Amino acid sequence: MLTLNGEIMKTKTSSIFTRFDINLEVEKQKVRKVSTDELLQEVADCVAEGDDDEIENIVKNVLKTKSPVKVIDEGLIPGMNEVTRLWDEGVYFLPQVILSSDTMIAGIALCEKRMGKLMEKKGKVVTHTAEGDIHDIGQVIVNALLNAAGFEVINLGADVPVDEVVKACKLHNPVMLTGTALMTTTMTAFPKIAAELKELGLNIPFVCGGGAVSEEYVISFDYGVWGKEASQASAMAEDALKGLSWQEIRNKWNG
Amino acid sequence: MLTLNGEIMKTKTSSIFTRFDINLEVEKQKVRKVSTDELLQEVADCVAEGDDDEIENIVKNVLKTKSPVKVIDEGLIPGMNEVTRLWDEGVYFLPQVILSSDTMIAGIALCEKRMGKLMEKKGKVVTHTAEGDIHDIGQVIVNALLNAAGFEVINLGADVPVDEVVKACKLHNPVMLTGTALMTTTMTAFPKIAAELKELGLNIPFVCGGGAVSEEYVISFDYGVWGKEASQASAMAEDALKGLSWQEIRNKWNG
Amino acid sequence: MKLTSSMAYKNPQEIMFGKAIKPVITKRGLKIGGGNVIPEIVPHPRPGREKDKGTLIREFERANDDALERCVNVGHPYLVIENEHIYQMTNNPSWGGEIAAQTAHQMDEYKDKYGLIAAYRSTIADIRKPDIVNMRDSDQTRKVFESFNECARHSDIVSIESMGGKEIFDYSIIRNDITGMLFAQAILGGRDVEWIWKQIVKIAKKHNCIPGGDTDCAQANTAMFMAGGFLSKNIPHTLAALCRAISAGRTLVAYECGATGPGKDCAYENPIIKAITGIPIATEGKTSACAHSALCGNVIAAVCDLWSNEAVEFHDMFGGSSAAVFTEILGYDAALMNASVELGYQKQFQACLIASDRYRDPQAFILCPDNAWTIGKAITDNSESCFTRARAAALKCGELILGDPKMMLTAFENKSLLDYLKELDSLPDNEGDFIDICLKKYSKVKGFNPASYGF
Amino acid sequence: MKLTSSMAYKNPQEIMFGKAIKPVITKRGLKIGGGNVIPEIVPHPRPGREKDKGTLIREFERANDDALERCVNVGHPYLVIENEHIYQMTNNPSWGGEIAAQTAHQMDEYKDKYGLIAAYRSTIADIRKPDIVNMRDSDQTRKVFESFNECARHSDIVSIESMGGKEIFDYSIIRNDITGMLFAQAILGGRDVEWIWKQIVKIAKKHNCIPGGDTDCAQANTAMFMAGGFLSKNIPHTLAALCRAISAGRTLVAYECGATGPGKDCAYENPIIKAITGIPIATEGKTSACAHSALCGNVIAAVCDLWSNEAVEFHDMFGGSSAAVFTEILGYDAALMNASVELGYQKQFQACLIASDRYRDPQAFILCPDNAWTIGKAITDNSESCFTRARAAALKCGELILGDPKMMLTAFENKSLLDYLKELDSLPDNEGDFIDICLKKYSKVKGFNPASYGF
Ligand code: B12
Ligand code: B12
Repeated sequence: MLTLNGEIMKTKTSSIFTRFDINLEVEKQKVRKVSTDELLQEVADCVAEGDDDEIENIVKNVLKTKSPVKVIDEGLIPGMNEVTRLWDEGVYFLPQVILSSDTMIAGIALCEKRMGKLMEKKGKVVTHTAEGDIHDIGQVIVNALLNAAGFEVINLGADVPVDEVVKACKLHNPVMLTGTALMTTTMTAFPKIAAELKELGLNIPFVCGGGAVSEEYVISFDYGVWGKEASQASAMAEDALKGLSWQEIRNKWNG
Repeated sequence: MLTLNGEIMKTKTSSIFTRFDINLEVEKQKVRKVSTDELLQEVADCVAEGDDDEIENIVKNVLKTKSPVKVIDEGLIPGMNEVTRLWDEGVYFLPQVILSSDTMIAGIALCEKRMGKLMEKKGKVVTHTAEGDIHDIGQVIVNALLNAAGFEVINLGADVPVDEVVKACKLHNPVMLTGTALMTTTMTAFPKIAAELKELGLNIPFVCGGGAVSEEYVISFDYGVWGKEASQASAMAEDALKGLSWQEIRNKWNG
Repeated sequence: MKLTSSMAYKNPQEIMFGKAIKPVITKRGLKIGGGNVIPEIVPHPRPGREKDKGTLIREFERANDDALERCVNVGHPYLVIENEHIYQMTNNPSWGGEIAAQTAHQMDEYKDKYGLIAAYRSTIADIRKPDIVNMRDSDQTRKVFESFNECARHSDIVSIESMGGKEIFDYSIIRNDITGMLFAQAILGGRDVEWIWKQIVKIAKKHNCIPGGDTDCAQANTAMFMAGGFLSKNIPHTLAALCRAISAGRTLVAYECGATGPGKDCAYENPIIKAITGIPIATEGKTSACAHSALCGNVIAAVCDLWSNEAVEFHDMFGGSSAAVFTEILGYDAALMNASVELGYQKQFQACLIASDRYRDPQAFILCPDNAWTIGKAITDNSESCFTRARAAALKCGELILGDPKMMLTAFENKSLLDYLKELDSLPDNEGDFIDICLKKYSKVKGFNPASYGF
Repeated sequence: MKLTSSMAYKNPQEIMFGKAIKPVITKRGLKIGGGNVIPEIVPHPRPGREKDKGTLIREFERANDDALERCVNVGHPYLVIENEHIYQMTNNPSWGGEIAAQTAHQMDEYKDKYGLIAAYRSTIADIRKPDIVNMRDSDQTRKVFESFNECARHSDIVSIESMGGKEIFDYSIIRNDITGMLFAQAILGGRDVEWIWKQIVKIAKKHNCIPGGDTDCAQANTAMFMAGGFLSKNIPHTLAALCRAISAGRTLVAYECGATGPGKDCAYENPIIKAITGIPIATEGKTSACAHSALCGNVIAAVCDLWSNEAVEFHDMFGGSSAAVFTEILGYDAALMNASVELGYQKQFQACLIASDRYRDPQAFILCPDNAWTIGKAITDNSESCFTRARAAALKCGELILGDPKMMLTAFENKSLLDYLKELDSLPDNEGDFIDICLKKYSKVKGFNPASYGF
C-alpha cells in the first residue's frame, strides 16, 4: 500500500496557493493615548483591553474624583473610539470590539447609577431578523457595533413578523431600521415592511443585510438600503442621525 | 515515462458513466402508407426520404394524371406529416425533417406553377433574431419547421431592429411573431417590441426562444410566450391559427 | 448512552473516497459508500416561491426534474437529491411530505424510463430556536417531528441541522470565548442531539428510511463563515479550526444514537466522523462555492462518499437551470474520482486533493485524513464524557497545527491559538464541574434556558 | 501562407496540462504554459447593463473586481480574466477599450497591494455577419479592427471568435450535408481566418499585446450544441465529432498567421492544435456547465494551460457573485492539477481525466490526447491545402471512432457516420476542384457572397 503523506508534506506549494494573509498582516499598532489624566487613561485602557471584570473597580475608583459625565466622555467613549479605529484599520478583530463594547457599557451603567439617570443616547435604531429566519448572528454583530457606537438598540430578535417590526417603528420612531435575512425565502418580508412603513408615512431608512440579501433586491423597494458588512451599520446610522434621507444614504453606500 | 493509455482502455466504466442513449434507441419505425394510389404514395415516399433531386421527376410524372391540388393534399403534405410524426416520436433527427421540408416545398412549387397561382398557406408567421444578435441557427430551424407545417414564413433574418419587427407585423398582420435571442444583452429587445405592438393594438402572440431566453423573462411582458424547443413553434402557430389568445397559448405551453 | 471508544479505521491511510466500512443502501438500490463517489445536488427555491404550497411544490418539481434529466443527458449514472426544508416546509409538515412524495415519484419514473438510479434526502429545518422556544416542548418541536414522520414515508434519507447550543455559541464566539463555545457545542449541543436523534431514528426505522445524520452547521459553520477568507477580520481562523474539532464529538452523538449516515454535506467535521465510525459521509467543497467560499475546496473531498454543492438557488443560467448545471459539475467531479478508483490511482488522486489545501489554512490542515484521524483518536481515547472528548479534540487540533512548521500562521493567529489552548488547559477535568461553572457563568445570557437541555 | 507539415509534439504522451512547448508571458509576468494550469474566468453582463457605456463599464468593474478579490481571499495565486465583447462593445470600439483600461488598472492594484498576478484577455465580437455584410469591406469590419486597436493597448491578450463560413455552415448542418460543412469550415472559414488574423497579429504586435488565437465556435460549437445530450435528436453526435476534427485546420490558420496562443477556451479543437503547434491553450469543460452542457467535461482538461468557465452571467449567488464563485471553483480545479504536478502524479491524474470521458461520447473520444494527436498528424501529413487537411482529419476521426470497439455507437449514429465517410471519400482530391463544385452547389444559398472570401 502506498503511503503518500511524506511526499505531500515535502511538496512545494507556490503553484498551488498563496498565503496572501501572511503578507498582509498589519504592523501591530497600539492604542493611542486619549487623556493626559492618568485615571481617565486607565479607564480608556480598560475599555480598549475589553476587560469587563476589571472595569467595575476602575470606574468606581475614578468616580471618587471625577464626575460621571467626564468619565463617560473622556474615558469610556474615547477608549471605545480607539478600538473602533483599530478595527476599521484592520488591526483588531471583531471580538476585540465586542469585548470592549461590553466593557464600555458596564462602565456607563455605573456612571448612570451615580448620575441617577440614563445617559443620553445618540438615537434609536430598531433591529430585527426576518420572519421565519433564525440566522441572527449577523444581527447580533450589528447590535453590538451599534451599541459600541452609542446608539440605543431596540433589538426585536429573530423570526419577527412583519407587523411587529412595523409596530416597533411606530412606537419608537427610530432614526434607522435594520433587517437581517440569510434566506432568499425570508427576505421577501423586507419589501412588505417597507410598504407598510410607507403607508403609515414612516419615512425611515431601512438597512437590509445578511448573506442572501443582494443589493439588487434591496434597492428594488423604497426605503431599502443594502448593508454589505455589519461594520457599515453604525456609519449609516450616523448618516441617518445627521438627517440624510434614505435616498441619500442609498446613493452614498450602494451602487 | 509512464504510458497509461492501455490501462485506460481496459477500464470498466459503469461507475463512471452510463450510455443512456444506447438503451434509448427507438425501434426503427417506418413511414406509414399514406395513399392507396401508387403514384401519390411515391410522392409521399420521396418527401419522406427528403430527396429533393428526385422530386421534380416524380411530381412532373404524377401531374400528368392528377390535379396539382390532389398531389399537394394527398401526396406532398401527408408525406411530410409522416416525417413530422416520426420526429415527434423521437425516431427521426432534425436534418431528416429539413430535407423532407425542402423536398415538399420543391414539389409544391411545381404544383403551383401548374395551377398558375400560389397554394394557400395556413397563415403568416413573422420570425426574427434580435437586434445585435447573430445567433440565428435557432431561427433557421424554426423557419424550416414552420415551412414544413405549411405556414408562410416572413423571415426577417438576424440582427433586426425593433422598429423593423414592428413594421413587418403591421404590414403582414401575422398569426404569430417569433423572436430568437441567445444573448441576455440582446433579448432586452423583446419587451420593447411587445410594448410597441401593444401601443399599436396589434394583439399578436410573440413566441420568444433561444438559449439565453428564460421563461421567467418572457412571461414578464404582455404577449410573450416562451418557446423552449424549435419544434414547439408550429404547434403554437396552429394554436394561434385556431384563435387562441396569447394568454391562452402561454397558459398552455408555459408554467 | 455509551460514548464511542474505538476507531473504525485502524489507520488514516485506509480511509478513501467512495468507500466506507458501513455502506448504506437506499430504496432504489443505490449503495452509498460502496466504492463510488455519488453526486448529491441541493437546489433551493427562488424568493417568492414559498408564497404557497402550490408554487413551492412546483418549484421543487422543476428543480429536481432538471437535475435528473441532466444526468440522463450527460450520462451520470447515480444521483442523490437533497431538499433542505425552508422554514415554511417544516412549519407546514404536509408540504415537506408532499414534496418528498413527488420526488420519489419522479425518481421512479427516471428509473423505469432510463435506468437512472437516484435517491432522495429530506433535511428537516430545525425551527426550534433555542432563545425563543423550549427545545423539548414547543409547537415548533412537535412540527419538527411531524415533518420527520411525513417525509420518512417517501424519502430515502432524513437529516437535520440541529440547533442545540446556538444561543450560548453566538454569544461566545463574538467574545472570543472558547469556554463558552465548548459548553455550547459539547454539552448543550451534545445533549440536544441525543434527545432529538433517539426519536428521529425511531421514526426513520418505522418508515424503512435511512436516518442520515446531523451536522454542527449551527456552530462550526458559523465559525468557518465568520473566519472567512484571508481578507476577513472577524475571528481568527485558528478559532474556527478548534471549533471544528470540537464539533466532531457533537455530531458523533447522532451516530451513537443510531443514525447510519450518509452524514450531512455541510458537516465539515465528517472526515473525523468517518474515521471514527466507518459510516459513509457527504461533503462539499469547491463545487459548493455557489453556497459559500471555503479554504478546503479540494481536501474535503478526500474521503467523501457523496459530493455535494451545499445549495444553489434555482435560476436560469446559459447552460440550463442552476440545478442542472451543478448536477453536471458534481457528476463530473465524481466521475473523475471514480475513474481514479477504476484505474487504481485513488491514492495518488487523494494525495493531490490533500496537497492542494493542506497548508492553505489551518481549517483545511486539520481535515486532511491523517489529522482528522488523529483528532478522532483523541476523541475515542477520551470517551469519559462529551466534555472530555471535545476538549481533547480541541487540544489535539491545536497541537497538530503548531506542530507542523509548514503550516504557517500569522502572528495574531498564532498568539490567539496559544491563548485558546491555555484556556482549555485551565478547565476542570470533570464534566460535572465544567457544567456547574458554565451554568453559572452563562446564566444571564439572554434567551438561555437550561430546561431546554434537561438541566 | 505555408501550411504546417510537422508536429510540435513527437508523441501524444508528452502533451500535459499546464505545460506547453511555446509558453507565453503576459505584461505582469504571468507565464502561460510554463508548468501550471491557470484559471481563466469569463463573466458576462446582466441583461440591461448594455444600455449605455456607464452601466456596462460599472458591470465589468464589479465582476472583474469580485474575481480578483476572491483569489486573494482563498489564496489562488494566478488569474486570467477574459471579457468577451458583447455586440455593443465592439459596435462602439471605445467601450471595449475603456473596459480594458479599467481592468488593467484593477490588476495593477491587486498586484501592488497583495501580489496577485493576473492577466486580461479581450475577445472582440465578430459583428461581421456573413449573410448581411461583406466580410472584408463593411462598417462592421472596420469596427472590429478598431476594437482590436483600442483593446490591444491595455489588454494582455486579444482573441476573436471569427464568423467566416457561417452562412454555408448553418445551411448545411441542418441538412446533414458534410460536404457543405467542410466547404464552410475549411475553405471559407480558413480564408477568412487568414485574412483577419494577418491584420490582428500586426495590431497586437504594435501594442505589445499577445495575439491569442481563434476558435471555430461559430461552426463546431454550433454542431456540438445541436448534438446536445443523449436525449437530443437534432443531429448525430458523430457528425459533431467530424465537424470538430474539421475545425482544427481552420483554427490552425490563426497560428500559421502569427497568433501565439493561449488559444480561446471554447475551441474544443485546441487539444489537436496544441499537439500540432506546441502553443498553450485554454479549454473549458465541467466548470463551464454554467454556459453549456458537454460530454467531455473532464477529458478536455487533459492538456489545458488555462482552464475556463466559458461565460457566466453576473448575478448574486449565496456564496457571492457568480464571478467570484466560478473563480473559486476554477482556481480549485487548477490547484488540484498543479498539486498533481508538484507530486509527480500528473500522468496518473491525466489518465483519470481521460478515463472519465473517453467512451462517454465520440466527441470526447476524439479529443483524448492520443486521438487528438493522431488527428493532428493526419492534418500535418496532408498539408497540400486547407481542403486536403480538413478532409484527412475528418476521415481519420471517423476511422478512430469505428476502430475502437469500446466506443459504442447507436445504430443510427453508426450508419450516419458511415454515410459521411462515404461522402467524404467521394470528394475530388484537389482543392481547386472541390471549390469549383461547391461555389456552384451553394451559389443560391441565401446570403452567400463569394466576394467575402476573395472569390
Ligand atoms: C451557520 C448557518 C446556519 C446555522 C445558523 C446559526 C446562526 N448562528 O445564525 C443553522 C444551522 C441554524 C442554519 C440553519 C438553516 N440554514 Co443556514 N446557514 C448557515 C451558514 C453556513 C452561515 C451563516 C452565518 O452564520 N454567517 C455569518 C454571518 C456573520 O454572516 P451574515 O449573517 O451574512 O452577516 C454578515 C453580513 O451579511 C452583514 N449583515 C447581516 N445583517 C446585516 C444588517 C445590516 C444592517 C448590515 C449593515 C449588515 C448586515 O454583516 C455580517 C458580517 O459583517 C449559511 C451559509 C451562507 N452562505 O450564508 C447557511 C445558509 C444561510 N443556511 C441556509 C439554509 C437553507 C438553512 C436551513 C433552512 C437548512 C435546513 N433545512 O436546516 C436552516 C434554517 C432553518 C430555519 N429555522 O429556518 C441557506 C440559505 C439559502 C437561502 N439563501 O435561502 C444557506 C445560504 C446555506 C446554504 N444551504 O446554501 N444555518
Ligand atoms: C455557436 C455559438 C456562437 C456562434 C454562432 C453561430 C450560429 N450559427 O448562430 C458564434 C461563434 C458566431 C458566436 C458568437 C458569439 N457568441 Co455565441 N454561442 C454559440 C453557442 C456555443 C451555441 C449556440 C447555438 O448555436 N445553439 C444551437 C441552437 C440550435 O440553439 P438555440 O438557438 O438556443 O435554439 C434552440 C432553442 O432555444 C429553441 N429556439 C430558438 N429560437 C426559438 C424561437 C421559437 C419561436 C421557439 C419556439 C424556439 C426557439 O429552438 C432551438 C432548439 O430546438 C452558445 C452557447 C449557449 N449556451 O447557447 C454561445 C453563446 C450564445 N454566445 C455567446 C456570446 C457571448 C457570443 C459572442 C458575443 C462572443 C464574442 N465576443 O465573440 C459572439 C457574438 C458576437 C456578436 N456578433 O454579437 C454567449 C451568450 C451569453 C449571453 N447569453 O449573453 C453564449 C451563451 C456562450 C457563452 N459565452 O456562454 N456564438
